[in-house]
Amino acid sequence: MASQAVRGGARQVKPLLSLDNEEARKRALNLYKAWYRQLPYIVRQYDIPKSVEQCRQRLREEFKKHECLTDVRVIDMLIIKGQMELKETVHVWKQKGHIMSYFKPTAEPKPTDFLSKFLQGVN
Amino acid sequence: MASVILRSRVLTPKYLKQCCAGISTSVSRYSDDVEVAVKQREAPLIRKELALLNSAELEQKRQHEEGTITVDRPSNVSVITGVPEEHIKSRRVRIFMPAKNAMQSGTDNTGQWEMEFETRERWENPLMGWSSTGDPLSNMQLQFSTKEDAIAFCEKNSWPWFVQEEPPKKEAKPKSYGVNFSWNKRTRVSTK
Amino acid sequence: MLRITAQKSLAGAKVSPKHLFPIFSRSSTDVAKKPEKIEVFIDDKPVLVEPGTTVLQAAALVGVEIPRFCYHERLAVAGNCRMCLVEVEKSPKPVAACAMPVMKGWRIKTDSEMTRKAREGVMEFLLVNHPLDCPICDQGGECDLQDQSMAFGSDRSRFTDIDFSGKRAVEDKDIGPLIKTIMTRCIHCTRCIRFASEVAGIDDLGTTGRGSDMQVGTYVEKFFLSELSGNVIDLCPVGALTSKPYSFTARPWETRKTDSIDVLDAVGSNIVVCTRTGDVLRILPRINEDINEEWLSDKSRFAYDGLKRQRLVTPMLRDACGELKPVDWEAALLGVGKVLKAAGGNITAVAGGLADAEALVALKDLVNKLGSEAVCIENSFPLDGSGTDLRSSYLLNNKIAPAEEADLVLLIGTNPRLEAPLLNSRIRKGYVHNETEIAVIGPKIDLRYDYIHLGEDPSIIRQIENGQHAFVKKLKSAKKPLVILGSDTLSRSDGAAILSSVQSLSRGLQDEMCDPEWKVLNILHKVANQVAALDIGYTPDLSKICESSPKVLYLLGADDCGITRADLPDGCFIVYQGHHGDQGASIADAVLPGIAYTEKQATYVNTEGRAQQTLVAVTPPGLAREDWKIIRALSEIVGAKLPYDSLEEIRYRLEEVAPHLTRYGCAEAANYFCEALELGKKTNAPIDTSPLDVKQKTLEDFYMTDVISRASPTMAKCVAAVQKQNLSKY
Amino acid sequence: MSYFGLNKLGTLLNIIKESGGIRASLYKLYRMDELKLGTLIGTDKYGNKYYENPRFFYGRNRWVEYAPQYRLEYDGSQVPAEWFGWLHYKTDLPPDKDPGRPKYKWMADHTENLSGTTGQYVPYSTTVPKIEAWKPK
Amino acid sequence: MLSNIKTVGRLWHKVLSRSLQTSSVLQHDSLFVHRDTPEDNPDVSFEFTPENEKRAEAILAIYPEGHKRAAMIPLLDLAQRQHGWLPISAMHKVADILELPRMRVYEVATFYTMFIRRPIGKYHLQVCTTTPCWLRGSDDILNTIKNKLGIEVGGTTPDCMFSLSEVECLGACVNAPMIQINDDYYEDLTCQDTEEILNELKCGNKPRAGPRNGRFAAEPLGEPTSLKSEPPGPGFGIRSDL
Repeated sequence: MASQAVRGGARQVKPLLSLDNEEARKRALNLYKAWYRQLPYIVRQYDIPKSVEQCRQRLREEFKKHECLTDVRVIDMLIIKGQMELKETVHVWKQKGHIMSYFKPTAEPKPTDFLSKFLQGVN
Repeated sequence: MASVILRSRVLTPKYLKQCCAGISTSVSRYSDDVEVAVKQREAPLIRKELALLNSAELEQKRQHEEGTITVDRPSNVSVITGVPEEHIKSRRVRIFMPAKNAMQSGTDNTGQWEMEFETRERWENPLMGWSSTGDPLSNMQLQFSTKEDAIAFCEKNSWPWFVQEEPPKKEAKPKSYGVNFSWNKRTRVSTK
Repeated sequence: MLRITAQKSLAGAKVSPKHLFPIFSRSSTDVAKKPEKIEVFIDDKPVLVEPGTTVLQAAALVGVEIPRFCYHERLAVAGNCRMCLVEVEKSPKPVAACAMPVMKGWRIKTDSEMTRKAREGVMEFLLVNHPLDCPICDQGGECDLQDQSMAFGSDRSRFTDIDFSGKRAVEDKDIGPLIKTIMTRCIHCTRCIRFASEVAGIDDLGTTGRGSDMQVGTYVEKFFLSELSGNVIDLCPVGALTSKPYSFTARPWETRKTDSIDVLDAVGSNIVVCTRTGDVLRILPRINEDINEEWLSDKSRFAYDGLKRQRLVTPMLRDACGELKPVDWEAALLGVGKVLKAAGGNITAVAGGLADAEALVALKDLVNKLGSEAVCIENSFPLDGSGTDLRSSYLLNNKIAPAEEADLVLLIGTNPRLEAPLLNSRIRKGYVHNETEIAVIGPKIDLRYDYIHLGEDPSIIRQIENGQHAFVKKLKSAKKPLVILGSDTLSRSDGAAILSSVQSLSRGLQDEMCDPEWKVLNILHKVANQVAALDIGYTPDLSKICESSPKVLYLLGADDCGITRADLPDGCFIVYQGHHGDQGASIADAVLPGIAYTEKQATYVNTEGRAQQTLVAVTPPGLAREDWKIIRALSEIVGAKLPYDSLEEIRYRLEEVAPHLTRYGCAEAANYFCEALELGKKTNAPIDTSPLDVKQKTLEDFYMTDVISRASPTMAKCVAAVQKQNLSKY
Repeated sequence: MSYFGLNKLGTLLNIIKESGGIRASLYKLYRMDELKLGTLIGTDKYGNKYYENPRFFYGRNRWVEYAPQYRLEYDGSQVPAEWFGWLHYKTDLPPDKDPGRPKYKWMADHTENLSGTTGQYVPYSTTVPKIEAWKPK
Repeated sequence: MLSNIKTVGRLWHKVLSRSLQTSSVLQHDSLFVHRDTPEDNPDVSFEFTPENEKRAEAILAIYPEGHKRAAMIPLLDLAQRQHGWLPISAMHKVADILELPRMRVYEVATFYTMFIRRPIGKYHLQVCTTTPCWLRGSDDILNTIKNKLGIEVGGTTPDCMFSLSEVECLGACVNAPMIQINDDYYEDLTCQDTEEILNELKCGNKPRAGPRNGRFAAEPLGEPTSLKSEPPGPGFGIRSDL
């Protein structure tokens, strides 16, 4: 297997929203706060079988997942997407199932260790 | 996207505050109206807020004004492409140069680089015997003009890749109709 | 006017001796300096070419593709289809680009009015007698005639002769179980004839009749049987010659094409596997100038239907009644694991020729972890002398491609025509184009070229080595001699002696070589992954297995080793891991279903030491799993967990063992020729007097040599066809 | 009498009597959640009994009493097609009294819905297997 | 009425022929693949006679080394002269002599129509029916032969003496009409001449070849019509004032 090359070189690019990491961070925090504030209403409006605390847990997870990102534009794009999601949720353009799909209640966990993967015949 | 940027640029702090109160995440940013600056014919006045900055700060400032930013490493867009996570981490991309079809003499569709995912999750549908697949990427066919482009694309999408180097090319020997009839060579093996 | 011509001719006569002299000297001494390149213009693009280059080749240099039917770059120029007509400026008539050498300053127009008209006219003539049966033609979708008539043909027909004379119709020929002929579609490009006589060396095809009665065929009722016959299917630009097993199966655009490597011989030809719905529909060659050019042997091309028969699809264990019963993986692994644990290191593993490098390294690691060193391959090899420690004594050191440049080839105890048809085609290429001389020590066999038969006695090798044989003179005078030693010879009891003798013989020649890249000594293997097994450290001493009385015998795809129950001590537990039910599985106590080469991404090393990888084309059948994964899972059950979980990790391990195994596409050259020779000299064993022999002598022996081809009905038909042909009078 | 609801009592007693005693009535009540009085119109070959009582309003005046061997495991699919028609007012003639009802030898027997049992339909592959497995000798 | 029936008949014929075959066959009358027959199969042995062996050697000696395969046509011709026609075993023999693959010989033998690959009569009557001969009455000649021998074009008499074929121009237009019998040209024929020739051949004699109307060769019949006077000397026809 060829080694995965890492190529550097600074480039000038057009920003999406933020001009630097600091600004992106602020935006991310803002988005987080907006979601956070909205959660009690979401739980009530959609009548989901989750508590506000569980939802907050999930929200944190979702943000922590992209903790390591450094590219401003990628962060921006995620913020834009998160904002869109938020808007859809707030305006009740979504349905209960859409909200519940954040929790993936029905997804069966895939095997992770070699032997069970082997026995089940998955990659 | 441009409109977003422009709008954020003309927003005054006052507006911004109001936005923040809502669900917007836009934050205030420091910038002059670039268009005015561009149209200015005369030499710009020395701005005292710039005069005291060091070079790094100045560069950042300049970028702010130009509306560009510096990215110092190749971006990784895998988190925003919407490709499922398991199809990012566990796939192997083969970057290769398609060979000429042995059945035909044409050479179209060769000479460029392509990428291809490994075959997985294909099965025969039990009802009709047609093929089914659980692999959303299996039909992705992308062509690149260079190997480096293909690699950069895979890197950008965080797919593990490997390159199948192009097969060696043979130097074409001049062919001659005459050897068919040479009297002392074995090339005269055929009637044609 | 007359006067001018006369003056010219006189002047010409005057200067001609001077001019002729260099030409004469060049042709006689053959050491002329490289001629200057000449400039020509293709569609106003200048290009510098060597003198003698044809218009078509010159155009290809600037990326202009001239349509053609009869011209093929690996065959002689025929110039009979006329499709490649192009306009040359100031020439009143279009010229045939494939046969016409360019002259200095020519301006060639490949897209002018005249050229287009010429092409359209030629196309019209071709189509007058071509049936309109594209919808039922197997070539449809990959037909040169179809494509070129779209690109260059007229958009309407002037053919109104259907009531008077109609279209020409030719009766179909029966030329064997592999090639289907629909001769009415033939456009007489004669590519198949040229292939048969130039590459395959079988002059069975030809044209009979003349004018509109001309037809391509064998004239008499005779099969076109060659180990390379399938290639005429690829060569045929129309649907006159199509694949019989593939007929009416699929259209080219329906199939999924996966680049892969052939494993049915040791050449490692590059192939394209065409699949649909988990079904290998056909196998085509993929161009690789270093290995198979664009040919493929019939076994590699047509044995794929063996992948669908006799497959092991579920693990099996022998029950109390002594019958193999299907079980699930858990039970099978536990069953085998228990026995492996109980064996306490008294384990022997035998790997077959189709086992991939990943499985080989995993098995070796497992067996070593369990405390045994007994891992071996099916074919025995001399262990004396340098044995298999130095790669130079088991590789085709000079590679496959340069074989066509050799001017003298000495074949010792090998039949390259059947063991490695594509190497043989290279030797034949040299024979035809390079006036190569070939000599054979071994049985008299049909190689499809003339050779000097030196005899069957192995002592001839010694004689040549000592310079006593008359042939030595020729060997010494050769500029690029090649000695190819067959692996059949090495499995003889005196293999070590023969090897050391050949080594010293080659050394003698090598020392006189001016080109250090040219390697005289070459070993030709018969099975795909023998070299990888030897590289990884498998030992070739099968005979010791029975002596060591192992408690567990682990067969990794080993079906041809000839071990039976009777050879083994009582209570020896045999585990067979592989993809086909053959000898190995029938004697096994536990069967673990592995997968075949079309179903896995795996590493194979060909006889020249070139690592290449196959890619997954179809999903494994039933419960079959990748071979290295089975061993890895087993290791966890046994409690000797192997430290690799993914393909990347096991490839990393491969790289640790032998770095060249993961350098795909590169042939790692061997060295230490002298050291191998020195070690070999120490043995100093005598050579037997029994004559040299090869296992595959006639074409009949070619088709069914391994588990896949033995399971293939097409290959069985081929054998039947050869037998039928042998009874024929023609 | 009716003033005291005694006629209802009488009806109840009648129902109990028709049902075969208190024990049987209680079992019936337990099994079917109701006790109704009706005329037995017919019995199909599985032992289901079909009743009619025009006293009830249309839509509830025909009912089936499933054969006792079903116990509590009865369901609608156990009613054969001919009785289904009568039960749903497609015809007023009970099947055994209907002269026009076709009876052919080839007509298949009624089967109840077997879902959830071992006899249920399981989809199977209709394609020819492409891989021929090795059979040990 | 009659014409109606005729029309119907013609239509019917058209329908019938249409249903059997959509296109007429305009193919050569000989096959270009080999079929084993009792007379022509590889088991029929063919050897050159001793004198023909010598001839073959002489033929081979003409061609230089590397061009021996050029002797193929003369050798095939020799074989055909010896055997009367060219059986497949003769082709094999020639291939063996020239050390060539048999297919290369088949190719040549099928290319030339004068190599006859099936049994043929002792005398091969080849009637030229190309335009000059046709204008001069080759049809009559052909009919005479047909009637006399009772065979059609392409046929052979039951006693294997005569085979009849129609050929294109044999290059003797000036002596039209003509027929070629084996190697000889019989020219300036009338129907009567043709019958005479056939009769003589039947008797086993060899009729005199050449023109039948008294000409020696292609000279004008009777006396010359041009170039009769002395050739004019230099200056002939030049203007006197020059």
